[in-house]
Amino acid sequence: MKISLTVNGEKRALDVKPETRLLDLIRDDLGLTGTKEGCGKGECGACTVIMNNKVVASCLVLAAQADGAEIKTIEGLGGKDKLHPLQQAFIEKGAVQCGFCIPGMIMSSKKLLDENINPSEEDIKRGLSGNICRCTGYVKIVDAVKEAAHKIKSGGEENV
Amino acid sequence: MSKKYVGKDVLKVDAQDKVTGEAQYPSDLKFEDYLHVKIKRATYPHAILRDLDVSKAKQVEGVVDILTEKDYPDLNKFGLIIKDQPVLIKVGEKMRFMGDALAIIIAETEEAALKARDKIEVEVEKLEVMSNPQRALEKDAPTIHNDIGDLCTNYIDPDVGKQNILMDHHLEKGDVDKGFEEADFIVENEYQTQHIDQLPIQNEAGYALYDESNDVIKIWAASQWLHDTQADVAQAMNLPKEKVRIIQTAIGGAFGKKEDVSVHLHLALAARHTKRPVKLVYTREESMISQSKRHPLTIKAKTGVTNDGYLTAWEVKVIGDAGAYASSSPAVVHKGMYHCTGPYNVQNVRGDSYAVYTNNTYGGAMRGFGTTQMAFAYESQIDIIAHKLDMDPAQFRYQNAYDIGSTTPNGQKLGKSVNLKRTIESATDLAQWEGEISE
Amino acid sequence: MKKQSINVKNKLGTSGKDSDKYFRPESKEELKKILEDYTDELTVIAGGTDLLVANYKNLYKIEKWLDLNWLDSFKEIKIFDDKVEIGSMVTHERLDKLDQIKEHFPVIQKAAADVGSPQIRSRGTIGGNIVTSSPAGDLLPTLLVYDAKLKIISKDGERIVDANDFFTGPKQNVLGDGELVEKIILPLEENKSKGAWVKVGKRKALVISSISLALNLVFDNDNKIKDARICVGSAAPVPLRIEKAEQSLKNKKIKKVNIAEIAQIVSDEISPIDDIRGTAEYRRKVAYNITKSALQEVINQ
Amino acid sequence: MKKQGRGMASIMFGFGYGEGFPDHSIAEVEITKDKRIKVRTAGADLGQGFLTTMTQIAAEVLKIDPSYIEIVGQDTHKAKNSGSTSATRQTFFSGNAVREAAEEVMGKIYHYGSLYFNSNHPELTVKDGELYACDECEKITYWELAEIVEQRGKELKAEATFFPKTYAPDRKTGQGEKIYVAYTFMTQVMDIEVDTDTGLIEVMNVYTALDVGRAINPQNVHGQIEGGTVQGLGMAMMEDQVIEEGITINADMTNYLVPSIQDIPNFESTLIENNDSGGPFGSKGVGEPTIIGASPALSNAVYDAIGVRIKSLPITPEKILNALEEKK
Repeated sequence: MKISLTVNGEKRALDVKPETRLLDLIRDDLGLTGTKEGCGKGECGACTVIMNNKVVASCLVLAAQADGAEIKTIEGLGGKDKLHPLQQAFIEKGAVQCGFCIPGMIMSSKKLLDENINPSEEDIKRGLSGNICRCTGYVKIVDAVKEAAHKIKSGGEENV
Repeated sequence: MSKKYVGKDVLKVDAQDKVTGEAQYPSDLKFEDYLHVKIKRATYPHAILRDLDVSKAKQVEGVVDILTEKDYPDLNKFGLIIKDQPVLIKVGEKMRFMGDALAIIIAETEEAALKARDKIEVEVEKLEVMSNPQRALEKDAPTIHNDIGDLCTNYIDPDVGKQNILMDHHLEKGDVDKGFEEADFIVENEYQTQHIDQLPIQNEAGYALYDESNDVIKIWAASQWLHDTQADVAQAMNLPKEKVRIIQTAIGGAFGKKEDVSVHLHLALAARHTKRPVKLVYTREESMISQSKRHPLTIKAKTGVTNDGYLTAWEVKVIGDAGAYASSSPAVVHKGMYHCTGPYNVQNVRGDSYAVYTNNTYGGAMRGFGTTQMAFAYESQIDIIAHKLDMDPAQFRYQNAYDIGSTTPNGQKLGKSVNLKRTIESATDLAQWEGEISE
Repeated sequence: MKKQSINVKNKLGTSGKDSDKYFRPESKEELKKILEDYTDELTVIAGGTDLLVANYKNLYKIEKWLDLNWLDSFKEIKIFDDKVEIGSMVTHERLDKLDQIKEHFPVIQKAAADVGSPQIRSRGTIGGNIVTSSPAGDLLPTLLVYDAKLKIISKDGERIVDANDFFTGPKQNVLGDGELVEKIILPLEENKSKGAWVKVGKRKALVISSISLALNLVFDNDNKIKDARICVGSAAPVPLRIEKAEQSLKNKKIKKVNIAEIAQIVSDEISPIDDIRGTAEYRRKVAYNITKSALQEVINQ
Repeated sequence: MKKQGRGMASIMFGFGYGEGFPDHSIAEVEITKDKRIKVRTAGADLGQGFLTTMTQIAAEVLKIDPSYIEIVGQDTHKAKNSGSTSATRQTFFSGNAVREAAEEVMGKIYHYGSLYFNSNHPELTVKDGELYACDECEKITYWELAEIVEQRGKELKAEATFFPKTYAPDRKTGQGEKIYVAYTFMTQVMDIEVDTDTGLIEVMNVYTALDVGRAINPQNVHGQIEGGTVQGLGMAMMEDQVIEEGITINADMTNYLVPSIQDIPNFESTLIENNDSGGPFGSKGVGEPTIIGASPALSNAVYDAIGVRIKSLPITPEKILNALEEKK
């Protein structure tokens, strides 16, 4: 069946099966493999994307349910040429180890900062509570989100 | 002397690719016209495979082929240290745990592969499932591996059966009996640890491709040791090493779990068989059931102490649940034992360790490799003793702590880089620990 | 600047119009038509946070999908003088964040905030939580302590069922083929009420409860307990009201309540099992302790 | 009721395969005309920072900015054996191999540089990828030198193997001369709070002193401490793959729980740097040691808080409540 949606600002029309998950659409049909699958059951957060300004586990959303939606994935945040302040902060603060959880972690962070540019440590932890990281012990991830908030506030960098 | 780049927080060289989503983990690669691979696994933890019928499964639309042991009867077993794990279970032989592979399903779509997997018919003759190593050690316990040579030494505890002991190691340093005689009191306890999954967020996954022009199978999959995985795959398939090429991708965590062969062998077979690119991605469930675990260790620890707080003797008995296949067990269990006293001076040490086959998911490498489990035992012992002595636990540790010149339970004399005492001083400083520490 | 959220009815969307396997009605009339045509064959998807988990790698086996996400009327929250109606497609996130819920039904708000993770709260719905009917469903005890009623619709009409009568066993309920929960009706108390919510799980986030407890006490003008409701989750085949404890709380001033006695009743009345999230013995002990702490919390309010 | 407690653990870890196993790593360093320094190693970066560590070591020896270094050869057909990324061995083993190969290349830079400048080694200075015959006089870049060397039919390239010897312990007594190449030590103090109503434990603070020899990259070492400790807390408090009669009953992340971001403590850590191991620049391995202290430190803190000793892992809320009841 045909659906159309906006992914990272670009309109896309696709033919999907009813059972196609949003995650499969993003990874297989659109080739945006920055979004990862770690458990397939909404328990790890590696597949987190922003859909209509909400964080979702894209493994638990049908592609059909994203019909007409606006989706943002890690690829839509920033690239080599211009990193998003969150991406920059994750690198600087040493928040990246194996990196498999990081795209999802950054998307949850992005949503968090969209809503609250002055998050407390507790706000950050609550905002990222759906994203499991097995490497870092999360400490530097919390630091990175704080740093990104600071960069956005003080440096005039945009959180888009 | 100050260094320019060493000792500095140089940013991770691979971090940019990881924060932008550009880093390619195994399942992120994309090959034109690739096939999906799924594995049919054991249906019972300990059973003889009586019949394996893939005929109906092969009829499923989109199935390219289904490979079983019949198609490749000459494959050798694989394993990190001891080659005891079959690539595919042969009809008439045993499945030993739920991760054993029975068939490799190759299909045009994942859906076809899943449908076909459901249609494979398996008949088994059930055997006693041994989930507890204590049971596997009893003299009347059935044998899990009949064809494994006797790897035990001759120093087996006379009370236990031998048939499922994969390997034993021992320690004997100083005069342990005399050490216990010299003790003012003895503390004896049993500790138990659990099965743990390393749980890297990226499950095992990979692609393979057979290059007919030079007869080389290329595999893109994460491995903690490329050349060892290559060697294991090559020997299992009776190929020269050069015919198996493994290319590292970004690795989404490992913690010991990606030391063993996982997707590699089945992918290699499927790629050579179909001459098309093939992809296999484990589910979390499959990863947890079929790949290595941190060993549960049962540790009996007995420690002799003087009233002024010095250790006179230490004895341990360690039983490790190796699960169905050896993997790193021959090394893990005794490495735990070798660290049995922790970083403390003890002149007299005795230890016995046994790695025991069971029908559980096999134990393998995980961060700490046996010493993590052992530390739970020795540091509990130390804490119990300090409380019995009514002594500050930090002081008790400090006065027994290793220094230059100490010898380990293995009799290794430590000549340099023994900074344990400084770690005790610094950690207690950081924590504003009450109580003074002195020699 | 923040972007405005895009309306889900964005005309860009076309799905469901060209498939005989996936239906997404946009009105109750369309819904009725689909229910008439396909009653027995439909698998209903709301937020998907349970359905897609339960059918992981088996989604292709689902014959026909009925997606409720385009039914805007199912997403409404309506406030009347004597009741609040919450559409079954209202997400946990909205329950957590809406002031009206916090004001009138603080226990529901707290439970909604404790559901899974931001990713689950943004998609998972109150109706989905109800229909999945897990004894561990976070919202269920809280609905029962507010005396919720469920409006159930089908092609043949509609009926109202007491939430307390809805659940019949683990993942079992009174819904027949082709029946849907349309809304949850919560009566508004005239009198003052105080409540508490306790969720015990083995980690702080993304966890299924080992045991949970919702408490709601309604006070009369003399500050006596007029109505008491205690409901325990993950401690019986269904979310379980502890009526014996409720009776013994009634008509008492809160300070006169023998907390230990109530706690003991709760601990005795539940029928927990051993599972991966806790032993029965553990659940009984904790039920006792959290009943005490919940009552204490209400006393301190 | 919430009860506070404090526990401590000191641990050691003999790293490398040891025990006489032929443990070695081969690395190659090459300066190429295209302004790259290629470090060829098959070592796997699991996230801990292997590639970065090797980059820093090569940059340090070759006195050049790390941005010029490129790690290549993550392929069985492009690099020789570097051994596994396990046993906490890569910084020590591949680090030494890369250091030695880089030193060999540095030797060649001096050798060919002295031919080029027609001077002797002591007169040469190397800085930021350039070779000087004297201050303020003629200089040549590595890349120019690589070109000149190539014209001579040679390469600015070297391979090195680090292959330290250990000895197999006797299987009956475990005794041996040198079983492991070196040992890493660590002490941790942990503050916790036990909820005696639910048996749940909250870890408040972890104080760590880690004996690292020398931290090649302090930020990454702290990352190991935090990551290892949190993984260790998972083992201590919640992780348990339950296998009943051979069947795993919790083979998913819904029922096999690892710590979430809301379960982590505050960290304060110190690195003990004595520069005294046989590793590159005096460093030693830290990957595995950082997980080892968590479960005993937590268990000891539980004893301190509520006076009960749990001898099996994980220390679940059930075990806490049962032990409290038994104690009564």
